[in-house]
Amino acid sequence: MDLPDKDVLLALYRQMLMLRRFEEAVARVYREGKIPGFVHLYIGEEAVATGVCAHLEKTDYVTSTHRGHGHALAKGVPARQVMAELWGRSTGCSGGRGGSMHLYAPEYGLLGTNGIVGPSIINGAGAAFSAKYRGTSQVTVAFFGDGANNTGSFHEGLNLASIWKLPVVFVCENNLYATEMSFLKATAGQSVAARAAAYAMPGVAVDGQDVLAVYQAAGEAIARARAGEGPTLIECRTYRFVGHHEGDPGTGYRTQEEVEEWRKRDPIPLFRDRLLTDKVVTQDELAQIGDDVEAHVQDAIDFSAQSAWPSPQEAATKVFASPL
Amino acid sequence: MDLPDKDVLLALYRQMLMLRRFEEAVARVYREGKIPGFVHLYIGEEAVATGVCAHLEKTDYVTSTHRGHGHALAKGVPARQVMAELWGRSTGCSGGRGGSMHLYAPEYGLLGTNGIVGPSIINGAGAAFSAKYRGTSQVTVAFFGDGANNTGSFHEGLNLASIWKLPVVFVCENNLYATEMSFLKATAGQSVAARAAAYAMPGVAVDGQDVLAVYQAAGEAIARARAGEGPTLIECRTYRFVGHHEGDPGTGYRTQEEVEEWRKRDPIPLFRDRLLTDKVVTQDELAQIGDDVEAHVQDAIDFSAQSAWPSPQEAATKVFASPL
Amino acid sequence: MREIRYIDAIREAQAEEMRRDKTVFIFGEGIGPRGGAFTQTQGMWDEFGEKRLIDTPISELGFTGVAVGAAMTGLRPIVDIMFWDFAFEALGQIVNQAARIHYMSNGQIKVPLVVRGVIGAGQSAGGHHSNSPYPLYTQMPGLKIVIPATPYDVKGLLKTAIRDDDPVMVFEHKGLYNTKGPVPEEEYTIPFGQAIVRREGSDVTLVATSRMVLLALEAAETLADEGISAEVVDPRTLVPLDKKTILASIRKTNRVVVVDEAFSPCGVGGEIAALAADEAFYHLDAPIKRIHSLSVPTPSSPPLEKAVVPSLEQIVTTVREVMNQ
Amino acid sequence: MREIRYIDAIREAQAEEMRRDKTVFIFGEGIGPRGGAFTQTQGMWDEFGEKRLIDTPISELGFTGVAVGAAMTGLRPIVDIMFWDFAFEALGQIVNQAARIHYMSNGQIKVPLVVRGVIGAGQSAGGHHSNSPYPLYTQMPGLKIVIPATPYDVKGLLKTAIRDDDPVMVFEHKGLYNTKGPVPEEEYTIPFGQAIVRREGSDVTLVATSRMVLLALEAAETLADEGISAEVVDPRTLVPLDKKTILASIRKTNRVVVVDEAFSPCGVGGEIAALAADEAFYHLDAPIKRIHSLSVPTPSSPPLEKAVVPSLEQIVTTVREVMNQ
Ligand SMILES: Cc1ncc(C[n+]2csc(CCOP(=O)(O)OP(=O)(O)O)c2C)c(N)n1
Ligand SMILES: Cc1ncc(C[n+]2csc(CCOP(=O)(O)OP(=O)(O)O)c2C)c(N)n1
Ligand SMILES: [Mg+2]
Ligand SMILES: [Mg+2]
Repeated sequence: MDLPDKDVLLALYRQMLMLRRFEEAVARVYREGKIPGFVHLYIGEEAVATGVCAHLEKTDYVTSTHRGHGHALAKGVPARQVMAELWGRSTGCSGGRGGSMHLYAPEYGLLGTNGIVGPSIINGAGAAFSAKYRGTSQVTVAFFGDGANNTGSFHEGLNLASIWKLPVVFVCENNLYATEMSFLKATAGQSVAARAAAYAMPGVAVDGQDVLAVYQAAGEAIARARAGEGPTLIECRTYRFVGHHEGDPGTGYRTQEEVEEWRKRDPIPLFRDRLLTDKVVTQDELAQIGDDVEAHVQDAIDFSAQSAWPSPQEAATKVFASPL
Repeated sequence: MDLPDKDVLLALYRQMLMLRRFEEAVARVYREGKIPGFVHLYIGEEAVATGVCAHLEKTDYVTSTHRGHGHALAKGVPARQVMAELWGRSTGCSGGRGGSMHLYAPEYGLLGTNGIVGPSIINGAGAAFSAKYRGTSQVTVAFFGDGANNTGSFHEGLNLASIWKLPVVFVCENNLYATEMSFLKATAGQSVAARAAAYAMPGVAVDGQDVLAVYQAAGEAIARARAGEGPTLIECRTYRFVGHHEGDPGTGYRTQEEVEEWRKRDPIPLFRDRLLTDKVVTQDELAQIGDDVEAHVQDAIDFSAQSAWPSPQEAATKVFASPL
Repeated sequence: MREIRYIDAIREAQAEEMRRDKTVFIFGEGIGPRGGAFTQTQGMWDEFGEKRLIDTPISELGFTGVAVGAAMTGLRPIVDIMFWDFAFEALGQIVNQAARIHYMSNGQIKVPLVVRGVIGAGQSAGGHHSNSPYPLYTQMPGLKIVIPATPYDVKGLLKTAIRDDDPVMVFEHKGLYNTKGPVPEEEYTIPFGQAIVRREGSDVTLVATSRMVLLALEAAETLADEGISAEVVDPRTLVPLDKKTILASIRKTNRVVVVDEAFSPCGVGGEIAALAADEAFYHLDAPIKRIHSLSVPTPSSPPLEKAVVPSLEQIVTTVREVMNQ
Repeated sequence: MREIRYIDAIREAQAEEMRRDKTVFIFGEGIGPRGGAFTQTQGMWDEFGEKRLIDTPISELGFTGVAVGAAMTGLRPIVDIMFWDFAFEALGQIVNQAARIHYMSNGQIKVPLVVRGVIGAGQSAGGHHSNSPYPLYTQMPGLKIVIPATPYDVKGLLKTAIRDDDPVMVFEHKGLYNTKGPVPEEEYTIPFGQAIVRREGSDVTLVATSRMVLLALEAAETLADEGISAEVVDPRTLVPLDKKTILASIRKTNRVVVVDEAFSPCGVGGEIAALAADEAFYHLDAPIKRIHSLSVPTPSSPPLEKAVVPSLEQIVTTVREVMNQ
């Protein structure tokens, strides 16, 4: 394919770096005890959210998973709001009620990350149904892990999206493991993309470490969806460089060699090297982006640290939208 | 294929006729008010249960659906017990507690027909898991309708059966409608058999009106299962000649022509004609079978009519196997 | 006033609300041209067509989940689950998603979803088509629970449910579908959280739900002949629960019997008993009694099924017992 | 006696029963070589291997359904559902199949299935990992419900559950996993349906479950200093429920407060209150009080979560209130 314009390339780079630095900071403050509960980091998989969300408008929708910080950021939710939510603060995107696995920011089209594996698929199909019903051109991207591809939600969601020709793109982040369960052991047929045939929709397998490959495949699928041509299933083969959640060493079920092999395919240096080789950017420009991103992440941390806790008096409010 | 032996052919014929006459009798007594609740008749689809179950031992397992009288009979449950169950009598195979959609006869390997669409698939996989775990050579056949092929149970059941290489045969009775919902509208891809690819198992499409075709395909699949080679998905294209349940005229969503076309492919005359043409049987032999079957069905009716109702005093017994 | 059937009232409510608000639509099996398994959408196809009466595959998890996503983004889906027994296939979507999203999103997202369907024993439909699982839904914060006993109520409450911004679960007893009652031609709605005193009395309060309201009223007749004056209170919605009306009645009669078709443990009877034993404690003159179905999977055979569901006899006997204390 | 942790007791129970009976095996996510998300199968892999410790895909509906089919045909599966929140994905199998098959088959088929997993708030895990949905399971005829509060109990009850011929649901509070308590080296089991009086008292009965037992005991200490003698009764199994022990305590103390972490409507508090208000009515000296979590989807942020779950403070205050009546 033709290389996208420089501003697109730089935006992709910046976004990936932002996702990485954000999660590194989360790991750090998590160890310091600033973040309660569980966190599942996106480190290693940044090319996926970045390449996909680069095509989305603010009014488009994303549904996401337990590993959803990257999706939230890539969809445009301010880092302050995401970080503060992890900290359990009232300024978080869910007011501290959600926590890491329950980020909601409808203003930015984020309909929720999810503590249950599977629902992102069907609820995403639902948002797409809604857009079609209302006659808008909104597209929905439903992110899910390889672990979700063996759930009933996958089957029912993809079948309905296909028969109703919904404007949705199903993006499977196949990082080869669901916690410690190997994708190859869990999945008859050993391919997510190939399962698209069962639903008469295009199934595309993409190198999830190559942000441009993701960008291109997602661009086509999103354009199809927007044009009313129905859903697409994209399988991005990727890898989490860290444990399943903070606290899990990420070894035992994966060999050191496998981890090393994948780390060599870190999407960020891969892309940076390409940009430098192709002379799209200078080292200085990259350094500048790096500094910006660092500052941005630090700002989110500072903001969270200074934010108030939610008030216990409000614990029982907003259970219902129409009061009882 | 070579024609099976005469005794097999006659058994197939007798079995199909039995299923037909049984259901005709059910329809009759249902109209007379002898049977409470709903009944879903198997008329038109007899070749499927017959061709499949002809290969099963008494110790093999069957799980079935709301349309399960035929499966129960073909698996060897005495007609008296099936009929009496529909009548709600204490002599029924479920003691009257189940009714038409809940026939249980473990002694004959019938693990239950089911009022919920889907479970026959996973619970059938479970029985197969058990046989494999226990190291027996038992095979399980899980019957289900086309309507079930869009449920999560289908997806999760087939995936697990495949990765665990379970001795199970999934037999989809695709009668083109789930109540009034057309299979083609409901099912992305419009083929059940083709979905087998998503689970890396053989998928076989069979003419469900041709008992020999069913017999052959099922024979191969059951042999595979028994040999430890894993599951198979068989899709039998068939048709119910009657309404979804007694009381449904079966029209409105199906054209008169379509019904007529399919009735021309009634599995029983089709097979009878072939037997006669090939001179496997004489008219006299057929007539004899017909008389036997009629007598057998009448006996089941008489038995039911004379059977006692379950005692209301027993309504709260056997909720638990280990008493509270 | 004209009299119409319960099922007709359901149809009217749906049609009127769909006419009123273009974001209202229905998902369900057979609710399109066929008009629904119970005629609940009969005659609506010509007016609303396939855009708004959406015949689904058998995919309760899928279409409930799609409805949740649609409700989150500006639509007002009605999920016609047919038998509430089938909703167990989709419970994750109802409990973990629909019920929680408004709260977990800090009030940013609304989920104006209606799920409606059939409950109840009495027609030998067997263990998978006779369940009355509403007590479990009352346990799930974020859901509103509606259980109408009359044509008038089902119409007014269903309309309110459709206009409500929260997920509302509507439980309709199949034994009520053919019952008739007065329903005005004019538009009306019934607010949630208002119990109704179906019959006034002074000796004992019968709190009854759904089809049991009819039985309780019959029982009250019989008891009246014996000189026992029973008040019959129908909560109509379980969440919100109109504690005030219920407690006022109990404080007046000083005795209470709950009659509810669902199973007993952790059920509606327990909820009402706990309410009374806390907030009307000093008014109680007799033990609180609960009448529920026997805790057994509903059997199909008529004599068994009859033995399992609360009977007129049982209500009358229990009230007599309570009156003798 | 040696003291071990609650989670260790779970592991021991499973290992001992698997040793005893070759038909016992476990389905779950990560219960193989990894040893379980909570170390509940740690160290068992070498002994039992992949035949009996079966790591499943994320497929709760599927493997629960397979377990039901296996239980129907001679095996004794343990389903490790991890968090009980996930069981909503499989509820159709538990409620419509596992619970009903023995009855509907007229007693011909047994379903000796154990489902065990984690409940409870307190670790900021958010709305999808903090639920305590056991009250709904008590409503389903055919299920037995176990809710152990101590290492001793979880071991003895889990062993009984595995040997039981019916589907048994075991609810383990994550806040208890690291608590220690005496557990004999010798083999023992605990029969279902036997409540235990954890502390004797004469003024008020606290019926408490799961982690709330610890809180109730603490409250009883505090109250003792004020001269209030609280008896703490732990039902241990909700189905069957040991009404005798509970009623005996209430008849002795004449006052009752229920402390249970699940939500209130149609919950355990209601069940116990109804029991007392019926069968111990004439012994009651004060209104019955229920202490439950606030009816909200469990929030993640610590101050909110803390506000939602019953507190020591709340128990003490409520008991004082009841004593002043
Ligand atoms: C229905 C359900 N089952 C189990 C879990 C526990 N769980 C949380 S994340 C996870 C693994 C998910 O794997 P995958 O979908 O591949 O996503 P990844 O973590 O690899 O990004 C599991 C089993 C859950 N949250 N929901
Ligand atoms: C989970 C569930 N949803 C809906 C129903 C209601 N229902 C009973 S039979 C049926 C149609 C089944 O169609 P199919 O599986 O094709 O079997 P067929 O009746 O054609 O033999 C439906 C929708 C049900 N029993 N269970
Ligand atoms: Mg993964
Ligand atoms: Mg069909």
